[in-house]
Amino acid sequence: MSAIEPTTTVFLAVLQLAAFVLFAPFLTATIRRTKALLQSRRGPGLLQPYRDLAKWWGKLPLESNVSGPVARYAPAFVLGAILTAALLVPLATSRTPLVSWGDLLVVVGLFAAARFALALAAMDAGSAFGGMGSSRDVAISALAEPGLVLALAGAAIAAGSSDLGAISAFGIGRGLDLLDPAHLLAAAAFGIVIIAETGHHPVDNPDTHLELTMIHEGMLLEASGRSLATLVFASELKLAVLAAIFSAAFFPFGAATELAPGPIALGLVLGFVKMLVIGQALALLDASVARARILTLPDLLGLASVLALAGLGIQVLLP
Amino acid sequence: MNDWVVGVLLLAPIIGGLIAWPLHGRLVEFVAIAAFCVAASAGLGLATAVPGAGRVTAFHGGVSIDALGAYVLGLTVIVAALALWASPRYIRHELAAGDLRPGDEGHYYALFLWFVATLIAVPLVDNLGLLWVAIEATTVVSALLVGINRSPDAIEAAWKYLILGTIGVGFALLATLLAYASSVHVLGESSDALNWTRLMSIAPHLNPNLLRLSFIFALAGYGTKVGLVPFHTWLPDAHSQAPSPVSALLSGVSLIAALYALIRFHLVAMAGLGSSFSSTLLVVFGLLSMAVALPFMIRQEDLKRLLAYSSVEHMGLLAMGIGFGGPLALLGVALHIGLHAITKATLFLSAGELAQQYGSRRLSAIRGTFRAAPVAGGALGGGLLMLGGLPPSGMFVTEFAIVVGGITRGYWWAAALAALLLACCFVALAVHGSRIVWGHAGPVEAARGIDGAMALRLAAPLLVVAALGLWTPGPLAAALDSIRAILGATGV
Amino acid sequence: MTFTAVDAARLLDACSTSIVLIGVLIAGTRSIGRAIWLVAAQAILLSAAVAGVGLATGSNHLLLGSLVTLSSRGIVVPLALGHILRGSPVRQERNPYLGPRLSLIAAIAIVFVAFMAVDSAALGGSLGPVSAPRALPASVAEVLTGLLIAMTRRKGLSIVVGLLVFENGLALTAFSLTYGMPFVVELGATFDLLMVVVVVGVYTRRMLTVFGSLSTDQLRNLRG
Amino acid sequence: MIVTPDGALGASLLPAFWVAALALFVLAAAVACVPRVSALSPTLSTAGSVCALALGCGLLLSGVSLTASGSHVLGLATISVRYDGLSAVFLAAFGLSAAAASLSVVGERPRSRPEGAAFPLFLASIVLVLGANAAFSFLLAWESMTLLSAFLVVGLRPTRAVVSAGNVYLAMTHVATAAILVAFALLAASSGGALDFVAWHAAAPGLAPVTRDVILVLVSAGFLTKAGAMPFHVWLPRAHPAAPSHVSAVMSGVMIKTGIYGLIRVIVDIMGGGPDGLGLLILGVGAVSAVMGVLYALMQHDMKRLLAFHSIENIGIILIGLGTALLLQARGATDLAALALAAAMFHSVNHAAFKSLLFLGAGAVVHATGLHDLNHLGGLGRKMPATMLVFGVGAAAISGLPPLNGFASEWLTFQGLFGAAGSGAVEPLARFGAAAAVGALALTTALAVACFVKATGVTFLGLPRSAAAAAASETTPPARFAMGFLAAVCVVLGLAAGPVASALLTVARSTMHAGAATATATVPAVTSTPGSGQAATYAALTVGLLVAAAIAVVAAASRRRTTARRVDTWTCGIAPKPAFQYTATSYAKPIQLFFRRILVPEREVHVEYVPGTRFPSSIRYRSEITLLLEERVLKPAHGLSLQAADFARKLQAGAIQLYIAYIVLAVLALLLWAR
Repeated sequence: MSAIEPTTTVFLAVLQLAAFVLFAPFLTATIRRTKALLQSRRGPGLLQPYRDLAKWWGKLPLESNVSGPVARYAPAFVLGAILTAALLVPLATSRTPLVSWGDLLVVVGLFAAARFALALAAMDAGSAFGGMGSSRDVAISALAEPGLVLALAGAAIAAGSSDLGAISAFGIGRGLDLLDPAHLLAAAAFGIVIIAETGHHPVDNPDTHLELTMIHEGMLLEASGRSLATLVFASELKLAVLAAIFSAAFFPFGAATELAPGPIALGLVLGFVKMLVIGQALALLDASVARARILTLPDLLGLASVLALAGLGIQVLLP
Repeated sequence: MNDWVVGVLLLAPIIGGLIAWPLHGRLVEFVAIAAFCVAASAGLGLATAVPGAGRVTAFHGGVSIDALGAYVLGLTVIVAALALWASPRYIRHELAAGDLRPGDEGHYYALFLWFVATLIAVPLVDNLGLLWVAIEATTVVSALLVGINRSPDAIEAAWKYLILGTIGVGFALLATLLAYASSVHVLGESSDALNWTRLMSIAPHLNPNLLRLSFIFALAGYGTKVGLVPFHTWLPDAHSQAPSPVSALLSGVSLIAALYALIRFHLVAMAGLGSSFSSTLLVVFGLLSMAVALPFMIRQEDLKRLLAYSSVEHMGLLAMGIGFGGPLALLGVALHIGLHAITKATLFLSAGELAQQYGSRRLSAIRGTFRAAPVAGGALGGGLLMLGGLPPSGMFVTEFAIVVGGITRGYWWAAALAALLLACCFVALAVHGSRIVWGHAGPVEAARGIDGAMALRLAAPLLVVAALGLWTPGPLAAALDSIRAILGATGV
Repeated sequence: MTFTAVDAARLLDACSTSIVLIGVLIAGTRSIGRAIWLVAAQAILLSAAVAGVGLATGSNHLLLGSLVTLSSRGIVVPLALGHILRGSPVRQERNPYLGPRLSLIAAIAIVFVAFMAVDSAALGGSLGPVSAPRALPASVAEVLTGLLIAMTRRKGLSIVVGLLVFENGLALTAFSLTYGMPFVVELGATFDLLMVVVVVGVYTRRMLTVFGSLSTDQLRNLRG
Repeated sequence: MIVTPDGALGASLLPAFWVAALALFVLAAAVACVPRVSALSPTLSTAGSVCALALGCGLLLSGVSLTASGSHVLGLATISVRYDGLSAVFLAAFGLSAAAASLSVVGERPRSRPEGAAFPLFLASIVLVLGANAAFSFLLAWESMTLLSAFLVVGLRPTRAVVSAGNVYLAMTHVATAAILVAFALLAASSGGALDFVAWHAAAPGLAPVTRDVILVLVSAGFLTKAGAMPFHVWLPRAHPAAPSHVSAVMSGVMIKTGIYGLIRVIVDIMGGGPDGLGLLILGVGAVSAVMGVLYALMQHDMKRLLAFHSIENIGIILIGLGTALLLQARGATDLAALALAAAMFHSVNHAAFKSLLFLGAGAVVHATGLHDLNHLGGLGRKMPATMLVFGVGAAAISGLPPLNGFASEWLTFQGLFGAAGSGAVEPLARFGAAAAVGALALTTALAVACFVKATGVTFLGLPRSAAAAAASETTPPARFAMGFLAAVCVVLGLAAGPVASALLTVARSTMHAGAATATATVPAVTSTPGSGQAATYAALTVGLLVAAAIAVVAAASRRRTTARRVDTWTCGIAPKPAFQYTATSYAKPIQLFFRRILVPEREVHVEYVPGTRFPSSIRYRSEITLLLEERVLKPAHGLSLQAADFARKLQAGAIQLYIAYIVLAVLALLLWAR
């Protein structure tokens, strides 16, 4: 692409940041709502996540008298990393707002950094539940990681570049030819990975508050006040970003290819829509599938890796 | 002039032995050392007098020493000096322990001196027949030394040594006869027809069939004395049962003396038959020796047998190196001969110390020398490392030279296998050595009085070997080069 | 009438073949004493052959060599061994590794092998002063027979006997192959042989004192 | 001794640095033997290491090379060195690690005087290995390095286990060296007996394919053993924990890298690459080492053993880069090959930094508590905040988290794999192999995160699990400074990854004897500031600053005036006990379950009940994994070989008749052969 003057870059960055920040809690809200409806409940209002965050933000924090600086500063690391990641994925446009700052590996790395900080913080209070959640979370992510990278690698190798912008532009360029078996296999793999990474059925139950079943929630057990708000928001944001990556890598259609207000606005709306679709799919899973025993997770997540690798095989061995 | 020197060199130990035979106590030690010093000075003088390329002759060419002979002569004197230096301490302990009878003391020193005399004679004589006589004499005398303490095992070892040695040397005689016969039709009936200088000069005209047979029997015969598999079976018994100073002489020098004889035949054969025939045989039997020595080193219960088998291994390596030929390998062989002699002698001496202190030669008994016997144990550990050929040991250099030289000469498989076997033998040595030094020591007799002399005679040789691994002094380099020239005389 | 080279050749051939025959007999006997005297007989035949060659070629030191052989191998050594034998309790070779008949057969086989393997023609035509085609193979056969005897016997003394047969074979080679070696070497060799016998004597005596017998079955402790 | 820099513009100081480094090491060794001044030894070796570091950086910056030669044995030069770019890279890594390691023990006295003397000599031997340009001087330095490190592992007063560790190490590396020796000899043979690398490179194109493959296999086996790659790794997890921590730091940080250096030097530089099969082989070895290494590391609860297994993992990552480079080089895709090779070098340097840091941290913990076992540690962060901070940085770096250095090199490795999998020049099978390696590498990095969360968290966070841990105190100032230095290096190498990577690219190209880059536009790159265009970019500096800014903003926003209320940790209402916390073992349990097929865990639960009741009075739980290679392959093989040896020893049965028979048979055989 041609070089872009700084002002555009700043504008796009701010726009995308704002979009993600404002939209992420709403996405979670819709998921909860759909799930409730599917369970024939009414469920919380669509603004409930915003209210929760505001409530925690104002609360006086409780800190374990065991925990120390790690627990105190980890939330900032987590959210900081994910916010940065949010700037490195295409949303409204077929290019990332920060052109070629970093590629998909950087995004994956930032997620890993967030996970590292959170998992560490969970152990700070010396709580059994924190340790349990942290241990299970890193284990599950470890299983998910190959699928995640391999799925994206398929797209990257097809596009000849691991830059998410390039990938999405390539996808748009190919039009419907994009949807070849290799691509679909990779998309399926990525879908499974999203489930694992965002803690939905059958991997984790996002709404549980029974200690022994918690994975992600277990790590937040000792957090409170603004720390809790930060961490919860970070996880909501992570869901949104992953959804954005999915649509950019596997269903990029509609994203703006040239920098004009119209297409950008359209792309933004379509981006939101795609995220909402993915979210409702997750809600459907939550409502319809039971949570699996942790021992069975390797099969599921291994399936993701196998699918992605199969996609790569098709791509490489029989071009 | 040279006649006198040679005469002194040979007669001093013989006469000294005759005097020492009936004596005992300090007196016999003094006589022995005095006689040896006379011989040693003569020997070193003679050895150093030999010019690089030329030779020193005496008795109208009956005695003729070139650089190789001088090298063997010098090594004999040095190792013998170490062994004799260690003898009093060892023998006194044996007497105190009752393993030796009081009368045997004189016999020990007398036989020791005669053994040295026979060993000295080997590199002096130019006549293959007399060479054979000298080697046979070493067998006879050393057989008496091996069995000097009359334990059943010692007698068994000596008996086997005697019988197998005689058989082997019988084949060597056959070889000598055939060499003679192969020359008769050229030289006619002349007493110098066995002088290898003459043989070399007319080698191309020798009868090839007889020469081939001759080398085969020389390989079997002198190979027995060298300890090449499968002729080696006497070696571990004799070297382990003999008194440690004698073991030092046997492993350090007498093997080299026999190898020297074998080299002479090899050179004649190469001159007469071209390099391939004898070289191939040497490489094959060298490799066989290394391969067979390995399992015996891995599973060994007796410290001195371990060292003996490592001698088999190194003789095999030397045979291979000689077979390889080529400047690099031969240079390596030349240095390796000396380094092995010195190291192995030191190892046997320290092994003797340990065996006496622990009252056993069993590897399972000799443990934890790090505390119990710092000097002898340290010398043993260091010596094993040197023997294994890790820097700064000079043997690292020589083994590098032999292997690389061999492969550059086209003996790929042989040299590669040799490298592998060397590594494995080192591992065996290292494992045994680490157990000896650090193993869990049982109830150990408190360390014997450490006298400085012992520390010196155990440490100094190893330091020399280490120094030679990092730097070759000029004169030695020159000497080695001329030896290399002789070894490769009719090589490519 | 003069003693020509041809006669010498005949004599040498005859002697060497009969020496081999005796060797085979030694392989086939149980009694150690008989073995010793057979060895002596070999030595006498040997010296006779040498003397014959000496006469034919008129070389004095061969005559001298025959004399030395006769005295050392034919007389001194057998006497010494006989002396040792008298000192030992057992004079029979009991249960050898290879029984008398079998070792007789084996010896004959070895002789055949030797005569097939070594033919003097292949080794560069006529060797030595007189062309005695059977001498060299005979001597090799003798050498191997000696080793066969040493291999198959249990008694230390019988092994020594085997050794002597072996040595006789070597001597036969020396004379059949060459004019005999230079005299000084000859002397040295003989002296060495005597020394060996002496040392063997020493050790057999020690074995008797320590083990009470000359059987080599006790001499199997050093292994591995 | 002649020392000359080639193309000597502004490089006049470099020879001085080299001589100074060696002299200081020798001096340090000498000083260590003198009782009164032995405390000076670490300082001197620190200075020497700094000189080596300066030499390495100077060579890299000036682009010149340094040649020297020394005394002769049998006409073979004991010292014959030429430091080019490749040497310089590893020399710089060595400088970092060695300087910190030596600094960390300043003021402490070694376990014994010989060991104090051996350490600087060990460092010197590494310097010589990295420069040697002839077979003999290389192997001399190489074997000296082996012997000295083995001695440093074993020490003067070892336990039985340590002795066997030392034996295994010495045995494996020595046999491996035999392989290298043979390979060198083959090279010498095929270049007319020449022993120097330059001549070999000249003769390499003329090698017969068989010879070339034999050489490649031997060299790979030999150097992979030193590098500790699977399946040649058995010695590593035994030897490294046995050594003192600063020695482990150098062994793990640098010494095993000499294996990588040797691979690059011989295969890439001298032989000019190998066939596709070799690339795939190295790639496969790398992938297996990476995954299995980190899996085994996760299962450890001995801190230093854990770190040792992580060395295997990182060697695996480096080998993935190297294998990719070989695959691409074999097919002439030079630009991408250079990228992958640079990735391998970069990760070597990075690993030298953070692994040394982590070993020093482990040393600090051992120093403070006397404990190796994670399950008895905990809550050290309050007692040793500085150590926790730097250890955390090291942990994040080795886990490959942006913007630290580990991420940069792994990013490059990934890009190399993407390139290989995507490039049409490469065999389809090899492309698929590269793609699979992507998955392996991703799994490895994720597992590394898990492992280092465990190591850091269990050690420094929560409540102390033993009295010793509760009584810990911060480590010595020199050690803290040394670790801080390495932590800073990790950050700087991460943020300055752009220039570093481009420098390494030039080195990689010159090592591959390739000209200037052809089409850089399409080649991914690590830069400082955003690039532009199609090729993937990682703008290390700007991304790093962005992350820092984001974190700062969030932190500032979420800080509030009122201090938090302190309460007990929530444990369902019971008063929290240290025993409630997850231990290292329990933390790794889910992964142990996930991978039980290859870890083959054995668990043993022992419950004692209160007499007459069903209430357990004590429950003991022990869980161990099976190291398949050792348990199922090596131990049986060892037993078999011993049996074989015993069988062979029947040759010497004791009967003299048998021995005579040997002679007769041999003679007959010879006679028949000669006919």
